[in-house]
Amino acid sequence: MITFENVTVRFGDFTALPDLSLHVEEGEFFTLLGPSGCGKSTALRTLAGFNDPASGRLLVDGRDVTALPSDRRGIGMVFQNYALFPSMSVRENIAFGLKVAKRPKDEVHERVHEIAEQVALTPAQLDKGVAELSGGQQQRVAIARALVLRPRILLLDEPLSNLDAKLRNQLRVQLKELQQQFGITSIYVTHDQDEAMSMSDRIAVLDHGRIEQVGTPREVYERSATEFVCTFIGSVHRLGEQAVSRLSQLPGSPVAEGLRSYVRVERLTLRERHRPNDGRLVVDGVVDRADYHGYFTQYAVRLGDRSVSVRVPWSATESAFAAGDEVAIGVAPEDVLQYERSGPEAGA
Amino acid sequence: MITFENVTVRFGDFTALPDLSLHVEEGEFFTLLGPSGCGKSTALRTLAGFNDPASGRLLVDGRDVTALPSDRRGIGMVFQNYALFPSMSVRENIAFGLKVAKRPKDEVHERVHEIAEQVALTPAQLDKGVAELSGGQQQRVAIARALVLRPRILLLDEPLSNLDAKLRNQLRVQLKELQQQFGITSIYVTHDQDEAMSMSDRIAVLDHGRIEQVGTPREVYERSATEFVCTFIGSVHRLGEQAVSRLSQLPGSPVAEGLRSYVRVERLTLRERHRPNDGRLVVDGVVDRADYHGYFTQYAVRLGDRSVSVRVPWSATESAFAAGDEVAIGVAPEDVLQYERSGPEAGA
Amino acid sequence: TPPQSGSGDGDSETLTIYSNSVSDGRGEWLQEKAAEAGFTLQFVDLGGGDIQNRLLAEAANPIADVVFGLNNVYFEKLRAAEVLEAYSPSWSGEVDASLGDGEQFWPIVREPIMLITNDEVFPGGEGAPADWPELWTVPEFEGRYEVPTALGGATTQMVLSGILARFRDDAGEHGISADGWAQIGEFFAKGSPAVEGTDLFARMAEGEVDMGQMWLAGKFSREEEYGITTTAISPEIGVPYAVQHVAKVAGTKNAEAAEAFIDWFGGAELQAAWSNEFFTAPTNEVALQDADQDAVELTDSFTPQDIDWTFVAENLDGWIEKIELDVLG
Amino acid sequence: MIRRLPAWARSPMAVITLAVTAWFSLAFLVLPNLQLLAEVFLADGGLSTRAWGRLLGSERAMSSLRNSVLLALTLSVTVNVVGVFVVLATRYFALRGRRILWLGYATSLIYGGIVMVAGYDFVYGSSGILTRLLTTVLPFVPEDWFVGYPAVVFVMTFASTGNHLLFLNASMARIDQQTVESARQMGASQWTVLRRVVLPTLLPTIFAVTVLTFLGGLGALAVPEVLGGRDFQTIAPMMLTFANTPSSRDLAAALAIILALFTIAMLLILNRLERGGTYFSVAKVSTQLTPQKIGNPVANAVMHVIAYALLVVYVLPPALIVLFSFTDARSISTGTLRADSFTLENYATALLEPTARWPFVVSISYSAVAALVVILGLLFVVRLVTRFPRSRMSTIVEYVLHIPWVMPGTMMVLGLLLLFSTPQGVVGGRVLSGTVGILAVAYVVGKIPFTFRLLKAAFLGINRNVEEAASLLGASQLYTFRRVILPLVLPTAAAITALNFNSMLDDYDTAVFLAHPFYQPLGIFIRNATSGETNADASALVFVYSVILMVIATITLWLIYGGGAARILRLLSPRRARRRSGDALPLDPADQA
Ligand SMILES: Nc1ncnc2c1ncn2[C@@H]1O[C@H](COP(=O)(O)OP(=O)(O)OP(=O)(O)O)[C@@H](O)[C@H]1O
Ligand SMILES: Nc1ncnc2c1ncn2[C@@H]1O[C@H](COP(=O)(O)OP(=O)(O)OP(=O)(O)O)[C@@H](O)[C@H]1O
Ligand SMILES: [Mg+2]
Ligand SMILES: [Mg+2]
Repeated sequence: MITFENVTVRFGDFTALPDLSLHVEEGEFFTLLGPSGCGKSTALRTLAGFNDPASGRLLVDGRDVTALPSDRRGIGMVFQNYALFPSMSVRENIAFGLKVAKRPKDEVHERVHEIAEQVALTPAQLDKGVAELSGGQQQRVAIARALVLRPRILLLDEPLSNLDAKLRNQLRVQLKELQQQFGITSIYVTHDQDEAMSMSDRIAVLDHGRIEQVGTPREVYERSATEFVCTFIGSVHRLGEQAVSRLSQLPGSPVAEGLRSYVRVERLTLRERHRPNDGRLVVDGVVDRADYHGYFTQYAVRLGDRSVSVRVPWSATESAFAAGDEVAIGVAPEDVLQYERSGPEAGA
Repeated sequence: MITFENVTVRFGDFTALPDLSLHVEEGEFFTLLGPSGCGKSTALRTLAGFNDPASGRLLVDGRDVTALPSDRRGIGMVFQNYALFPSMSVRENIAFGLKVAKRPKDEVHERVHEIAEQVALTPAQLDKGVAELSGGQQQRVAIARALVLRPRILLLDEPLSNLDAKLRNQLRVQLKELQQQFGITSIYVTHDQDEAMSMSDRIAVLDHGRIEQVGTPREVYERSATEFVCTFIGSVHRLGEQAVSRLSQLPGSPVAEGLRSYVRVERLTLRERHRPNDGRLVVDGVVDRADYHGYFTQYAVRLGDRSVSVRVPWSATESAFAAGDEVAIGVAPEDVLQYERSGPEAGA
Repeated sequence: TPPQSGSGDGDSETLTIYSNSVSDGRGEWLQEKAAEAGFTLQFVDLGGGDIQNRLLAEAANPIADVVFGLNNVYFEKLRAAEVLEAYSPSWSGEVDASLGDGEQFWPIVREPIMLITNDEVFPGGEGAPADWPELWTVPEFEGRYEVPTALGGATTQMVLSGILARFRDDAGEHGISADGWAQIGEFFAKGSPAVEGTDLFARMAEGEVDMGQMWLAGKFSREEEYGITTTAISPEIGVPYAVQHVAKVAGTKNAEAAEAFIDWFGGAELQAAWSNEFFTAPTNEVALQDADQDAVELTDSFTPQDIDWTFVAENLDGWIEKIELDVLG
Repeated sequence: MIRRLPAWARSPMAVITLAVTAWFSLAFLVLPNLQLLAEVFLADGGLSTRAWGRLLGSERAMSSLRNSVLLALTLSVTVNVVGVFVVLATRYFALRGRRILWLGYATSLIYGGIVMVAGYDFVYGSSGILTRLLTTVLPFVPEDWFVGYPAVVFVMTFASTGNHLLFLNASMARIDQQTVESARQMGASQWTVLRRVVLPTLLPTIFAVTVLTFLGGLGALAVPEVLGGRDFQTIAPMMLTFANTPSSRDLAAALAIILALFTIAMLLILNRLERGGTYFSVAKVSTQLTPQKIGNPVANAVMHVIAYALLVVYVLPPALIVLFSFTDARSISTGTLRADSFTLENYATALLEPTARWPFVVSISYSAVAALVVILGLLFVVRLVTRFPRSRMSTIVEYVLHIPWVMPGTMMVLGLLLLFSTPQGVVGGRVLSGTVGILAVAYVVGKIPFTFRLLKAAFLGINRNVEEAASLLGASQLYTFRRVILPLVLPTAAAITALNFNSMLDDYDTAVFLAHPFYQPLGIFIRNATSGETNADASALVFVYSVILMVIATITLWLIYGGGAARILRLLSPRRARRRSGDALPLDPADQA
């Protein structure tokens, strides 16, 4: 449905997007994930018509929209900084697009209330000035304002970044539901890997304006195409040369020597010492610190002069460890991710 | 070391803190946790001397500081919005307090560099204007500025809220380390439960200016004193009356009928149907959606007309479920948290 | 004028002189001459009305030692406000004391205030009005003469006095008969209002107007500047003479020097020199012989209008107020 | 117990500031006005009503008053229309040559008064360029077509848009680009965005600027005097005449009170409209507004045509003033140029003769001193008021400091003159009239309300936490003020200082009453030269002076706005200036194109 065809965007001398090609399917929830400054917003804004590409084409439904002014692309957008109209009330903000489209009064009223309810804004809040709302409420206004127009395409630029965890979770679910309910094709921008993983049909991981990998969350997480993707998503532990060498010698091990090797911290096992190793490499260490996170505990384990983080879900360790406990960390060879010094090369 | 004694703070007619009493021990990392607008910042700012309490006393080391001007309380603070001096360079920002204290030039220079290194600011960044830094870097300057004075007490008002997950994790660890290294008594404000859980020695959960519970992270999470605390921290599933009734009838069950009952989503088990129930209540359902989060998967499971979220850590379910799969959800009676309609009453 | 080096307020060596006639190089010239005579002078160069207001305001703490150049009306008012101090100059016998008050202020220069006409329109004054009232009674002149809009200027006040004094009626409003007020109303109504910032001569050169009020010295310097010639009309009833006076300011800290300066300044020698330099007619009869004869002749070619200046001084503010409120517009 | 005292009473700096403010206000704002009112209305122990009767009975006074109010109201509309357009053309839309347009429009900031009128006369007057063109093409157009209400409104409209250019531009710069984009996204046309999103955000600033415009219209002197003709004379000249005539001062005071009532009414109305407060962007990080391309080619062309037509309107008068300053009085008066009209004599006189240079020295010194004093003093006062925003003390201080806006300038000055011509206890039993200081005091007083308002806005823009952070780091109030607050408001303070400085350079109305005899500023010199009471016509010299003033004003503005100061600082100390250049000027008009 949406296609970026070799799109290049420059700001003066600086090339923000060198040569972006992407395809997003109808109804898909597609996420651009990447560190701050990698060009996520730029890509969205180019699709919305706020940046002119220096070269390349943008297709929507096969139609070239590269030269179309933004008010005629029929795209909805939730801005990174909300971009609410400070001089209007919440209601006026949400109704703005409908009024511009000259919808009848009754309909405007009804649709505003309907969407307000969906994003959990109370009627009392509707009549406040936007400056009187808290950050989270403002964000919901921005979302409502975009959704009320029922766009076929919705662009979301980190719409949840300023909310507290509880509200963020709530809105994630709601957003996803609304998106599925209306069948809106969505492009979502975030630097929160967890958010990207949980919401997206597919994820494109960007770095310096280049796509590092496109795939489903599981593909990206478990079969990270590049070292960048592997380290950016989730927490990993880099294995030392000695460990790699020992792992490669285990029977049936796919691990090769001489490559940069990682293992996701939740794939590390933490056991008491001297237990059978199930075909893993086992290293002894001492618990330095245990950070209780509720549904998992993150242990900092000292191995000689290095510290390794191990994330243990509650159910896997009915018997928790404490600082000072002597433990053994285990790595299964099939959990090792390997990369060439740079460039995309996966080992698994 | 720090004591709030029946502190009441009003803004005009509005009472932000009705009657706050708290005690923080020397060297403790104490967290105020609560939803937006509950009075966390107000409590901190009152301790710092920016709000005059209408009644009550503030004691530091047993000394009454209620009427002391803020520049003589010897308290360091990291502000929610950084509050950096925009007209000064990074170096000048950090050196500000030392210069005010008329420390010799050499010492200022040395200490600034030392602290800069600790918060991972490069010497090149020291000479930039603060506006030239990214959000995360600015936050580190704010932290460095407070720490360079080696305050005995450090107040932190959501210092990590604007950072991306990776950086946030990094800084959490660093902050905690600095705090322990210097033995600084810290009061930390956040609305992020995860952050509160992982960093704090003790947590006070606030709602509408009142303390709902004070305790260690584990106490607060596993033995939430009130319904509010239980639902605010972590994700819970509210049990229907029928389920409660059936749970109460299981052998040796502590569950009582007629109370509001919850279970943490990660305590729910998800199995194929028709497996032994290990003394649990088992309910059949159908998987609606599976959200992959990397190190756990969150399932939405349909039970009749209700949907239940179940969080399954990766290691507990080597065989993952997909939408449409028929499954059985299990609840162990000892995992049920019960509360009176309102007011603090724990069942466990 | 910058303060002279080494001088301060009330410096005994330096005389502070308020005057409205030290512009156009007259001040510098006088300073030079005075220096030769042993006086150090400082001028405050302001319009007549401004000088009067300053002197009134400073009455409690005078800064000026001597004031000169203002006309009777101003001096009458200053006298009434007790700003001046009596002094009889050494040359008091050489002037017509009745021009001043014979006590506090003494005449130095007299100058006719005239109605002048553009020679291009009225060659040699032919066809020009013979007296002020013709301006608003003869239809051809309607809109062709300039009337003042700002009433603060000394010349303007002279002209108004010259017209209004003809209608003195002690029972009338501000001592003027109803007819007088009607006439002055006509005068303003049928004239072409002056344009702020544009000189009468400039407007005559442009052909916007053909005549207007002017004083003697002004006429000659402007004719040269604008390259046009004008003729001053000489009505039978005469023209108002602006007589400039000099006086000592009450409470001056330099009374002696002030008196010496007045003696020197009004004396025949300096007045004659001043006349030759600036085309004026001195009142000092001894000076007349050495004065610029053209100036004296021209000045004498007009009949002085018989005006009771005390009466004018008493009523002028009222007239101006009434004209501002009820006549102009 | 200490804590029962109001918060401000616990801060030594606040108490000192308040004491000085109270004394200054009493001595120079309150007492002089009371003295004046008493003097004119308390005749023989009773309340005199003569003035009201005289004024009400005078058709001319009433019509002049009507004209003044009409002018003020008209300008409130026209200046806003042109001002908003000018700001749109230079800051909002991506027009070609925006920088040149801005410079052209900004010429209205560097000159004014009678010389400005003369400039317009060269174009529209009876022998002006345009008039000649018109009368040739359309013979039925009279030569003196440019007169009366329309002419006054026309000239004053273009003369008064400077405030828009500075202040509206600044608030335009604070609009979040993304709000514009999101409106477009929702299908709003450019016109709708402008009308529904951009202008409403600017409204508070527009209201604030309208106060200035209204005051300017109410007190208009030179333009209606010259261009008003018979039918459109305003009240200011009459007031000036009455103020100058001791026996008529009660009329001047009565008129002043009437004008004051209109001013208060306007302030109240606008304050009510303004109540919504300034709309700060709610964005965490707002993106700077970039100039908008006009999509519709016709609208684009029309916009360009109007913008450049306006440029011509703005630039021609000052350009002609500069041109004619090199000619003799006759050419100036008649608006004609011949080959032999040109002369450098006037410049030689103005620049070489020491007596001709003196007024410059005096004017520049007074303006500089007064501009500095007013800004320094108000920095402390505004700091006080913004630190304790809700206290009654702040409210009172704020009201008192607005007195000079409510009382017309001439009346303030008269009050000072009358009060201080006798020894006054409030200034240690001294007589101030005739001293060098009193004119400076009057200048300071006159600039207080304007400075106060803008400075307050700047202080309110500072994040409170910054101050608190400094205090937690152990800094005293004074240290915090000096090292943290001051650098933040400095750009605004500098801009205000420049505007104040420029506006006092050619002052006449105040100086004529209060200047020390030996320290007469330029305004008096200029007025004397044009008053028609001197033998030679000095209008040529006046043009020269005006051009020199324009140069000074331009330099001042360049220092503040054009980055001149930064450039000079950079030369002096490269390291320091580099960092400072990061500070955004809060009134920054220049588009960073
Ligand atoms: N208008 C602009 N002018 C110049 N450079 C720009 C502009 N907009 C963006 N950039 C640059 O382009 C790069 C990509 O910016 P972009 O806003 O797309 O990043 P992002 O991935 O959205 O980051 P974030 O997560 O911080 O929002 C950055 O280096 C940024 O500095
Ligand atoms: N200066 C003030 N005047 C009036 N009300 C205030 C003021 N400061 C805070 N409040 C109110 O007091 C309550 C508590 O505010 P506070 O800032 O302490 O909340 P918080 O818990 O820090 O919230 P957040 O997580 O959003 O920062 C809020 O309802 C707020 O509106
Ligand atoms: Mg972005
Ligand atoms: Mg807060």
